[in-house]
Amino acid sequence: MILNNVEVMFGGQAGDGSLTTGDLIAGVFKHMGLEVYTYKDFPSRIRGGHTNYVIRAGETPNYGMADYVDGLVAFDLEAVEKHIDEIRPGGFIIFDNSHDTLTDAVRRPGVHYYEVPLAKIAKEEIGLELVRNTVSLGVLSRLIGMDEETVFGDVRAVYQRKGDKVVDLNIRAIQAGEKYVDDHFERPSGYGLTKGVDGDRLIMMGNDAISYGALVAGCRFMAGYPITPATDVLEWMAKYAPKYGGVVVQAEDELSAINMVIGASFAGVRAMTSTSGPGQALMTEAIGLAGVLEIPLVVIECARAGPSTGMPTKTEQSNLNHLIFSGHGEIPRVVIAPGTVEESFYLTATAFNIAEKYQLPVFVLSEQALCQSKATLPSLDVASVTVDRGKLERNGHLTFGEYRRFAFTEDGVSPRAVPGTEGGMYLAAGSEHNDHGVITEDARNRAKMMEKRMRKLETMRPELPKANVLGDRSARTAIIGYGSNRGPIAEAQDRLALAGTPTRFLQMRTLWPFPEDEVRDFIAGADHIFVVENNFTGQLERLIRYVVGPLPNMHAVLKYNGKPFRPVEIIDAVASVVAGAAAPRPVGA
Amino acid sequence: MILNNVEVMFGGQAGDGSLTTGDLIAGVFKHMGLEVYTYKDFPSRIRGGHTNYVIRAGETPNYGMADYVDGLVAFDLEAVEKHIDEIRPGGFIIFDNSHDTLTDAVRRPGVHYYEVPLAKIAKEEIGLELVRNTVSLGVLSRLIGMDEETVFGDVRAVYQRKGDKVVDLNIRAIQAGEKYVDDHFERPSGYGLTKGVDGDRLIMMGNDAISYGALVAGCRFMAGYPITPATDVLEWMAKYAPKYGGVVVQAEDELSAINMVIGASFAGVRAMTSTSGPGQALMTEAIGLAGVLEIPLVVIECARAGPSTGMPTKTEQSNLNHLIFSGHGEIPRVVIAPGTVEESFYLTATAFNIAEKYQLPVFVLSEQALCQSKATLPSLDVASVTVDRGKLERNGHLTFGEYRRFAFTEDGVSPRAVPGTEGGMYLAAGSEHNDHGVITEDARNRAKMMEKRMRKLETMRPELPKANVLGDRSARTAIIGYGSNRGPIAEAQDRLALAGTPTRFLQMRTLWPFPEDEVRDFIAGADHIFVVENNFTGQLERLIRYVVGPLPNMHAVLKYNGKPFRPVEIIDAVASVVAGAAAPRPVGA
Amino acid sequence: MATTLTAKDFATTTPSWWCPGCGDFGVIASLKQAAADMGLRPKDTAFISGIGCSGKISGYFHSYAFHGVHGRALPVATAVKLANKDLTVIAAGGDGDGYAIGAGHFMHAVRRNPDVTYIVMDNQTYGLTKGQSSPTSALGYVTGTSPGGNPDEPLNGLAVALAAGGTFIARAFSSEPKAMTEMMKAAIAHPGFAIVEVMSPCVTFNKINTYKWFKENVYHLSDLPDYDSKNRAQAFEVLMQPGKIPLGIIYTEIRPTLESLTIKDSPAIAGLDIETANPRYAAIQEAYR
Amino acid sequence: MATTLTAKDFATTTPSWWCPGCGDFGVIASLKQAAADMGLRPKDTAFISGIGCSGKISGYFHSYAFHGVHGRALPVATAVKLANKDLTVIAAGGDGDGYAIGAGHFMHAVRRNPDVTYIVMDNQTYGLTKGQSSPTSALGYVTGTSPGGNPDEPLNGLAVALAAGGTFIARAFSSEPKAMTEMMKAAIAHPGFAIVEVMSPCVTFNKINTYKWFKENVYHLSDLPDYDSKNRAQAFEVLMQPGKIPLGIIYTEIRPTLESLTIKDSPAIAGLDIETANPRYAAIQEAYR
Ligand SMILES: Cc1ncc(C[n+]2csc(CCOP(=O)(O)OP(=O)(O)O)c2C)c(N)n1
Ligand SMILES: Cc1ncc(C[n+]2csc(CCOP(=O)(O)OP(=O)(O)O)c2C)c(N)n1
Ligand code: SF4
Ligand code: SF4
Ligand SMILES: [Mg+2]
Ligand SMILES: [Mg+2]
Repeated sequence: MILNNVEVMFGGQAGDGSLTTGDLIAGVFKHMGLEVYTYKDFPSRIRGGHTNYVIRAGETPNYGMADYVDGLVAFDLEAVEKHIDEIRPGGFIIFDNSHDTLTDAVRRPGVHYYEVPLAKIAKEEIGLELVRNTVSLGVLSRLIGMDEETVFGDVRAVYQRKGDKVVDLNIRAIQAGEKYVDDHFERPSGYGLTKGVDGDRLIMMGNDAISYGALVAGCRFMAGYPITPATDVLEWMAKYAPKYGGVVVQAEDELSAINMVIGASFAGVRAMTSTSGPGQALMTEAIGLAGVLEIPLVVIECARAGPSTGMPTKTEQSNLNHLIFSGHGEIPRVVIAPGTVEESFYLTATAFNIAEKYQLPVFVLSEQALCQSKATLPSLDVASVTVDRGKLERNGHLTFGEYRRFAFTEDGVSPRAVPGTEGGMYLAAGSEHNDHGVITEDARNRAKMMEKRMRKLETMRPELPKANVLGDRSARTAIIGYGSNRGPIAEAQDRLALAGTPTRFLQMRTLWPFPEDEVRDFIAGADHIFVVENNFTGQLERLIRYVVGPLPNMHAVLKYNGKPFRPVEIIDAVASVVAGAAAPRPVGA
Repeated sequence: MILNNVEVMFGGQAGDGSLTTGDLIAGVFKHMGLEVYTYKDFPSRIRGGHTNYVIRAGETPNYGMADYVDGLVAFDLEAVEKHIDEIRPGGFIIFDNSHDTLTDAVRRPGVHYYEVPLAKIAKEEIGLELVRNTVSLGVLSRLIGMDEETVFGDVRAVYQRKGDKVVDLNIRAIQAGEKYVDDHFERPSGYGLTKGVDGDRLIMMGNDAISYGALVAGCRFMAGYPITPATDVLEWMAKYAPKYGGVVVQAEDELSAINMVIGASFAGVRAMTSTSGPGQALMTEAIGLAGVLEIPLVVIECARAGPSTGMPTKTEQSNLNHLIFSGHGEIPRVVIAPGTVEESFYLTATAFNIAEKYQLPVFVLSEQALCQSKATLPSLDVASVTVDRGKLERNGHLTFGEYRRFAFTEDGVSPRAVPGTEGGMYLAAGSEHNDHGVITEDARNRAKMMEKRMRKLETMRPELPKANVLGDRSARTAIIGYGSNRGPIAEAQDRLALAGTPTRFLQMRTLWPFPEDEVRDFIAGADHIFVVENNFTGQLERLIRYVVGPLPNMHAVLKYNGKPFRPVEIIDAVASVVAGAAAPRPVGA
Repeated sequence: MATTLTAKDFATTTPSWWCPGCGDFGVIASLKQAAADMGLRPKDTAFISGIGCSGKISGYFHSYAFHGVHGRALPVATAVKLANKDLTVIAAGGDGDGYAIGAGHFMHAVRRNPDVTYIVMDNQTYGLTKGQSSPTSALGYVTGTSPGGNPDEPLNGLAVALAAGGTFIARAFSSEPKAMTEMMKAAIAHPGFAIVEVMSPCVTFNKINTYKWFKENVYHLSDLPDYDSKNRAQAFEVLMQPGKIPLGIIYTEIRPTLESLTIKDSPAIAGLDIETANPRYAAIQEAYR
Repeated sequence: MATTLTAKDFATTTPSWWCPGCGDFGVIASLKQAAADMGLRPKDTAFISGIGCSGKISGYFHSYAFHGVHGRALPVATAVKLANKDLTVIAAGGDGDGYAIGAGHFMHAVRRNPDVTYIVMDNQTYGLTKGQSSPTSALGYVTGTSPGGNPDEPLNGLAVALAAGGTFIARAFSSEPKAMTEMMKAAIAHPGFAIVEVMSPCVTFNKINTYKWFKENVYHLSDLPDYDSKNRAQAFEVLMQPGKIPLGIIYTEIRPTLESLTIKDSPAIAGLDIETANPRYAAIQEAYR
């Protein structure tokens, strides 16, 4: 009997409301005191097309999906067909047999099938087919033993604003589901939940945490252009920024958005944009401008599966090369990557300080599996967030002629005046310029200016977010990864250790300037090094090679089919090599 | 006495016509049977501002500038001030003292100063101050002993279309210059020229050769947007393509240009664009589209000094990272780089075959010091250029339903139908698709499609342009470089050898897919490896590191002040390390 | 092959990804009918679309279809026409695709006047990204990115096209299929750049500009006794009139197409034989001796 | 500090990179005069320019000057105004910068109506890249990229602005400094997006549209007895009239600015104190319990 540890999947058609129910269940789990992680797998369309929503709950935090699904709530046959092989032996399927019927092809020994006419019940007993999701919640609740009080409480909370009729409708839907279970099945012995205390915790999406972090860090200008999976940030800021005196602009495209951000920052406001691959590509030229103008700005990159339009709603980590190496000419830039929802808040706040102290673009890199996933986390310590604006000359009084916007300094950072400041007038030019900002093509000045700008990459190093080292630091097997892979890797570690293969894991949080020492120290003495990432070419592994060379014992563990890793996939990859395989196979290929 | 080997520099203000005279002199040298290389160093403005034009002539080909200037023709004091220290000891300066006078600050022992009132002579004796350039040509011609007949012949040829009056004017200007020398100085013993046979040769700019190569390769559609130093290609094609049934479009921006090229190629026409850094940055998104649509196209990148607007008329090799790594998601792409004007022709033609055979974007990478430099070369063998369109299904008859535009094949290349072909109708979608072209987010198909596309990078390897290996293959000192650095490196090699340091030089011509074996084999057994490039971060050296690791004996020789290398700078860098220095200093910093 | 095709022959087997009731269904239906009525051939038709719910339309039209990146349908379509002037080239996209990110290309396609038909499927919102405001959204339109109401004056795409030198400017309503089909036929027949802006409601996100709303706010130019679609001033007047939305062919004019001015009467470029080297190539280098 | 400034106080020490006789000299002269006459302060003025010969102008105007990338002056200027609404924000650029690569931003700045003055220095060519055709080049204009003559209908930027909802549309001629100065003052004073298109000849490359040519082809709206700059139809008529080039204030209208609709009357964002944490921050997370 697996207690307080369950992964539920809702599978149906896009736009059928299973997202709401999924969120509701995630809330219930949290309020029962469990740690929750959710993953949305939907198509790039609004209505129809198979979609599924995974909600995972456990007693300890999981930042990713488990190896298998315990219970699938399937609203149609397609959902069963697509996911039958992800069901854990001993797991179960709640199948809506109102319209479809189960085929032999989807029968597996050891899987329990609970056939319930969800839609029929919803329609006939409640009078509204739409609430079949809520009926299924009742069924599920009864089967895995959710706390009824919590369920009803959350249903009320969620539907309240839609009026008592709707609340009542949904309560009755749940009861109908529960009753159906009581009348037809006995509860499976497999699963159980106990109600604990919720405690001082939150549940939010990575994108919520990023936005919240930006607001608290003093971001008061955002310009962006909608794009999945980054739109959430634009919408969050549009809702909150004005309440704090800020403004949010939906630009006509990303070229405009990034140039607006540059303009706002030039004028002295902490500014950012959020985008994903295609938009990021369009921002390439302007990022170079920000670099040479030494304008601070933060770009939130919510990566998705490319190339081109690719698979807009799927996860991938194939944008790292672009963030680091794109653009003509060379500028200093920073790329940091949170690995959890909690880190998404704190690292975004940090990004603004780095951007302003070193006057350059900072990318906060996330991906669909993290930025659009909800997870439980301790309440955020907003008071701990400090704002350091660096060498900002605001409303001071500078002496025109003496003031040098691009003064050659030891740390490479020059005093930054903003409009309104007496005596600070200067020309911010994307053409090469001297320390006063005057355009010049003098060769000696050019060399000095390049060195000054690039020097910042070195002087900032002590302040960059350090990596997290998880697991057994003395283990001979080393794993490196970042972002959403923190979850599955950490989980794989525990089980590898139990199986006799202890591991150490470097969860990188600064990806550029590349933390050479951090990586070199970490891999020292490892028998095997695994670099786990969601892309085809092993972009992170390539960066590591640059520092340490092509090590025979370093392997990229790659997955590029649009789905995040499940722990077992990492375990198998590691085990295969430890057992003597030359290299791990790409996952899901 | 230095025979048949001279580097002349014309120094004045932009737009004063010294370019015409420079070209004229380059022609004269060629027609005297000498090998010529020219380098234009002008500011990013139309009139005014110091500009200079270097013309180098010798008995053997030189693909770059010498260590020093032999003779400077200075139209103002600024020109002398800027370049006095580039004059070879024993060299000379022809100074126009009509308006400025020489200061002590610019006097150097061992430099001969010929003060000639060029403007005054032009105005008073010829009646047109504008022809002072031609007067200076007369002076120079006499001083270094140009063949008078050739000079007059070329002057006639050049000014012909402007009418006899203009021709006569310029002839008289030359005679006036010659006479002034005869009356005031005796010819310097230092230099001499003998007339040889011109032979079956040409003199053209890198950009001319690129354009010519494209036309001969069957390029019949070009869309571009003006940008220095790439505009020449757009203008060349605009002039010639229509004569061969093609069309050239000046687009409203680079986003439009690259999408037009994709459209034309989709329709079955060999198409290209040319641009430089800023425009290249704007094309990033569409390049990804071409990759996933498997549309062949050629992009000419004429690199200039970035970042951002940077120094638009100066040379740099800081765009390599961008060409290889930019864009979200991963696509196969090719980057090839000619090292001479002659190679610019042949490699551009090759680029079109690679693009069509493997159905992907191919970048031809050049830079200002090569693409806007004129050089002598053997006549081009247009007949040797073959057109291989690969798996192109044109006007054939395909069976709709059976035909698979993106069929999974062993070499990764699928049959390509173009509009007008019966039965070949398909959807070219930037979203992930199956072999028929139908959009799908199926995970297994996705993985297979990624592998199919990326496989092309491997199957094409045998056909990619091989590197040139120059010098002594068994030498212990190895040098690696590409593009315009072929000249100065090769020249440095000769002198290093004479000085007792034989070297081997790998002039890379394919930069992506990275020729790992080529590089690994080349550096094997070298005591020192020098990677010579015009950028700050050592972009090529980084790529090599990725393959072979951070070798203690590998050094990047970098120059990032907007000027091309002179041989002595490479010699000094190599010598310093061979003599025990830990690393070479950046040049000109 | 003179077999006459029906609308069905322009259908693909791909199931649509649109929501039930989406205005875009009317657009594809009319387009297929127009193609059939005009005797177009799938093999000789190129259909270029942008990104958005609307952009998915190219997948549902049997032809050489192209679903490129967001906002760039017109550069692609212009080039396809130049590359093979024998093709019938149709482009389509949403109000965001065409008037936001694609605004610059739109203006320039209009002035270049290639023989391309451009269908703007206007639902006054960003459908595929879940209902943000678009360039044609009403002032005050409340969305996730404009919770305080859209502060931007809606863009009058057709008026802009008129000012930029448009030669065929029309507007249809997706629940008037017959009229729309006729308009598309006229647009495809027009020798030059023809714009058909279709009011195509987004039933999922746009709760303001619904079918009902349109029915109440549109009128037909055919009902104006002395409306002359050759009169630019009159066209400007009806387009700028606040509130009322005119349907029908608003303005037409004939001027030389981009192809006629560039390629002139030489053959379609895509048909050229480039495999055999041209004897005139060698002569070019004589200029560089 | 109430000391009154003169035009000279808006000059920088940087020598100009323009060719002798370039029309752009007139533009900077008028702009400095206008700034002085209006009592602007360099410290409270932001001047944003694009890329081109024209784009160099920001280096010659003493202020917080910004010389960004090609075609993006308006997004930058719009954001500067939103970030600090107390600043006087002026943007400038060429016909290529504003009407080619910047065309989309132009249209959207017009409809958003931020209080920004935009000067388009129109020489009907690409100066800095040595004389290719620009969006405003005449049909048939022969250049390096159009040896067969420019095939594209010239773009009527001001007409487009009118159709896109422009609130201040004017045209000046750089050899009429006084009129230009007055127009710039009116534009800067206009509460909203004000466009001043200046005919600014390129003496080096454009041998067609010379000072002489302009003198022969322009006329002054002030000479039309009953011209009403509040009448949009009339404005459209004079703008679309072929051949004759109207000078003067062509159209004006007052509608809410972007700032007034977004920031409303809250203080300038750039002035906010973000260093001290807002006590209301913590409450936000209550929604996520
Ligand atoms: C460069 C880029 N930016 C943003 C997006 C995300 N995106 C997809 S469709 C779309 C706009 C959809 O609106 P519209 O063009 O009106 O089409 P609709 O869905 O309303 O039919 C956006 C912003 C993208 N795909 N590419
Ligand atoms: C992205 C990009 N593309 C192209 C260029 C090259 N470029 C510089 S200025 C210019 C156009 C100049 O024309 P215009 O805007 O009319 O200004 P003018 O020089 O005529 O005043 C171009 C294409 C660039 N700097 N950036
Ligand atoms: S979201 Fe709107 S536009 Fe998109 S398919 Fe659904 S109804 Fe149509
Ligand atoms: S090239 Fe033309 S636009 Fe540029 S500065 Fe010279 S005259 Fe002025
Ligand atoms: Mg829309
Ligand atoms: Mg211009």
